[in-house]
Amino acid sequence: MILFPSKPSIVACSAVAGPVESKSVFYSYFDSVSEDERWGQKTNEQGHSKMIQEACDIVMKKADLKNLDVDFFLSGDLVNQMTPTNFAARELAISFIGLFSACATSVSSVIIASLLTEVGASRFAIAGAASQHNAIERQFRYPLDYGAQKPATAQWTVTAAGYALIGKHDPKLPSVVAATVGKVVDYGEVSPFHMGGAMAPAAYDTITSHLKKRHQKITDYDLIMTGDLGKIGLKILKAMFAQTDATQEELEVFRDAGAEYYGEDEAFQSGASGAGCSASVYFSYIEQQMKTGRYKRVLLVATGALLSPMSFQQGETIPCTAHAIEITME
Amino acid sequence: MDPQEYQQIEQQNTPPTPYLKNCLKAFLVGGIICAIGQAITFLYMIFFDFTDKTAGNATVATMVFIAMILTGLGLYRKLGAFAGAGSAVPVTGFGNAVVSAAIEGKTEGWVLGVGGNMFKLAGSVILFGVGSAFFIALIKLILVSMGVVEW
Amino acid sequence: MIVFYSFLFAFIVGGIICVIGQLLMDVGKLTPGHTLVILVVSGAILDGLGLYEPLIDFAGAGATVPITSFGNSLTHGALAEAEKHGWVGVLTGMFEVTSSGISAAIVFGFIAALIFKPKGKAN
Amino acid sequence: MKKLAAIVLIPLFLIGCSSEQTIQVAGITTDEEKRAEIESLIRDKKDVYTGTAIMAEDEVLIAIQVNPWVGFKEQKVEKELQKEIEEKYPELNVLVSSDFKMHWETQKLLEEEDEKKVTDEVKKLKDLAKEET
Repeated sequence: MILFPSKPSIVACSAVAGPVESKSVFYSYFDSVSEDERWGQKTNEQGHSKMIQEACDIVMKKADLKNLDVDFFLSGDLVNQMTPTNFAARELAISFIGLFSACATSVSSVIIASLLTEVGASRFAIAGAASQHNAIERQFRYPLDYGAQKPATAQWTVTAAGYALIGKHDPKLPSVVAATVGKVVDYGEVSPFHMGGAMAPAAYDTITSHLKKRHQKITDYDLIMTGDLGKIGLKILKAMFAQTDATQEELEVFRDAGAEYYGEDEAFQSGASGAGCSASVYFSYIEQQMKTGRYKRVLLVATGALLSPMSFQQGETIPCTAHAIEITME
Repeated sequence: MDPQEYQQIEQQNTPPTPYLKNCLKAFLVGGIICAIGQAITFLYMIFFDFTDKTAGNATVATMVFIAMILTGLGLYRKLGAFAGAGSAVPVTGFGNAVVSAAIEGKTEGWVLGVGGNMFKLAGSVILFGVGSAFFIALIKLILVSMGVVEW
Repeated sequence: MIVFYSFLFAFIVGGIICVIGQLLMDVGKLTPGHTLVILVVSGAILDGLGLYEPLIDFAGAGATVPITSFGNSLTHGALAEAEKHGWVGVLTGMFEVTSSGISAAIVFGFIAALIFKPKGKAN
Repeated sequence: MKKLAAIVLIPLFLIGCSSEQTIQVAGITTDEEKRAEIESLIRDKKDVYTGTAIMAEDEVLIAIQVNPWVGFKEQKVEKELQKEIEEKYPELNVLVSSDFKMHWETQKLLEEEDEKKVTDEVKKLKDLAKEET
């Protein structure tokens, strides 16, 4: 667990999403929703990159900053070698470190940004993650138009980007006070269509470790929100806590961004997933809810499945990780 | 919590695969696709000089053509999500696999993208089809020359 | 009446082959790729045993439309050549075997790439 | 659901239980005896459901359709019948086909009066039946 005594603040946030995400229950919290899933570009990957740029531009504009005022850009995505993020960084011209924690990148980037702020190396740092459905689906699963039957546990990779601008502490803003960098946990799940089941143990591990080291109970938090476990993954996570004698009241604290993302629409099966899933919810809805005072103290636990299409074909199990940040609002 | 204990929890909370429902859907859709194939075969025989034997190829080609249109319009994906093997097992499913991979590869260019990706999914079907045909012909030839079976 | 039966048996046999595929995927936990390969090889073996042609006579499109017919038509070509030319035929037969499905898929795949764009909509 | 079952099941019984055969032989330049013989040969095949023979001088085309329930025997029956007729009438150029196309076309030829047209058509159909792909 890492403590941030200087409490770096989330100065501004931005969330940009694609056309399918207009069905999201978080739609109204997004800053911009594109009607074109390629953002007017020729390829999905270029569109992905454009989406990241747009989200970064918005977050800088909100804080009234220019590229030169930002010291670090910390981000990642799921495409091979993270080219969309790398290419976006090329346009942004900000010192950049690419991070890969699969769908947990939204939080791991904030952890690094907070550390850099804590040690005084950074005045402002942009942290976040993004994913574009078409680019990722074709890489990890089947071609988009291939008619494959997906089980009820399958999740829909979102087209969305979420970025937070981390700066020095400001008592009027939500601030990062602690974080837990997750271990890699593997309970032997092999199906790439059951990410929730693969990632739930990682989330469980990170949450229990964070609570233990912080000497806190579940109910000390207004909300513990996991990233993209999906409806079934969230159920499994709750069942794990129920096993260790968590009360109903405690279980009510848990929510999952992926499970709620598309509401009850059955076309999306277990819910949403992807690096942009947690990022676009944490850095829009959660931030705004904290600013309005609805939540005073939340634990954001982004989960990531660390597989590649090749590792799956080689018969490897799916190792997973989860990173947590504790955010408070005074 | 050990992995075994976890697997139990996971299984309890994962909805079971609806075997019967899936099979029923596969049966209906697969059956309908084959019945459509039969209709196309008859049409070829009635309106053109095709026989049972020769109409087969024309039918398969026509079915693949229909699969191309449905794939391009994004409809085959929906059919596949509903029917599972019902739409994957008929040749239309093979067509869908080739066409969807070809469309998707377009952004990487005609040679590396379309050409290189076209058989990403369907290539193994061709490999094992041709490979098994070779070995079966070989085995049968050996058996025939040994006098075990006749052609 | 014969026509009616052609449709009925095509429907039933085609449906059953698809159910076998579905069971391989659901119960056998195989990917669609593995399932299709198993079916193609089964079709080839059935033809080697001389059982696939009678099935086609019985079910018509119910046997020619499922992917199993690939294995059948490829094996059929190879066997015919082997019968005619013996050992050489097994080799040369491989260059003559055809499956209209493969050629059609190549041609139409190319055409589709010319005119369509991939779509990423949920429903 | 019941209605659907009825639609599917009734025809099953119609054909499944009856062994009634429809054998039609049409010939223009052949004698009655041969015609009757061929008809009875076809009729002897119990699996044959419809048989249509068109005789044009020495060219004989016999299109058969077996009972759909034993459809898988189609080629066996076809070969047997071919052999039997060839043995009995070595002078005739016979082709027995179980192809649906042949059934269809011979049905049309039954009505045809023009001798030359029948002969040409029979030759054409025989060529067609021999095509492999």
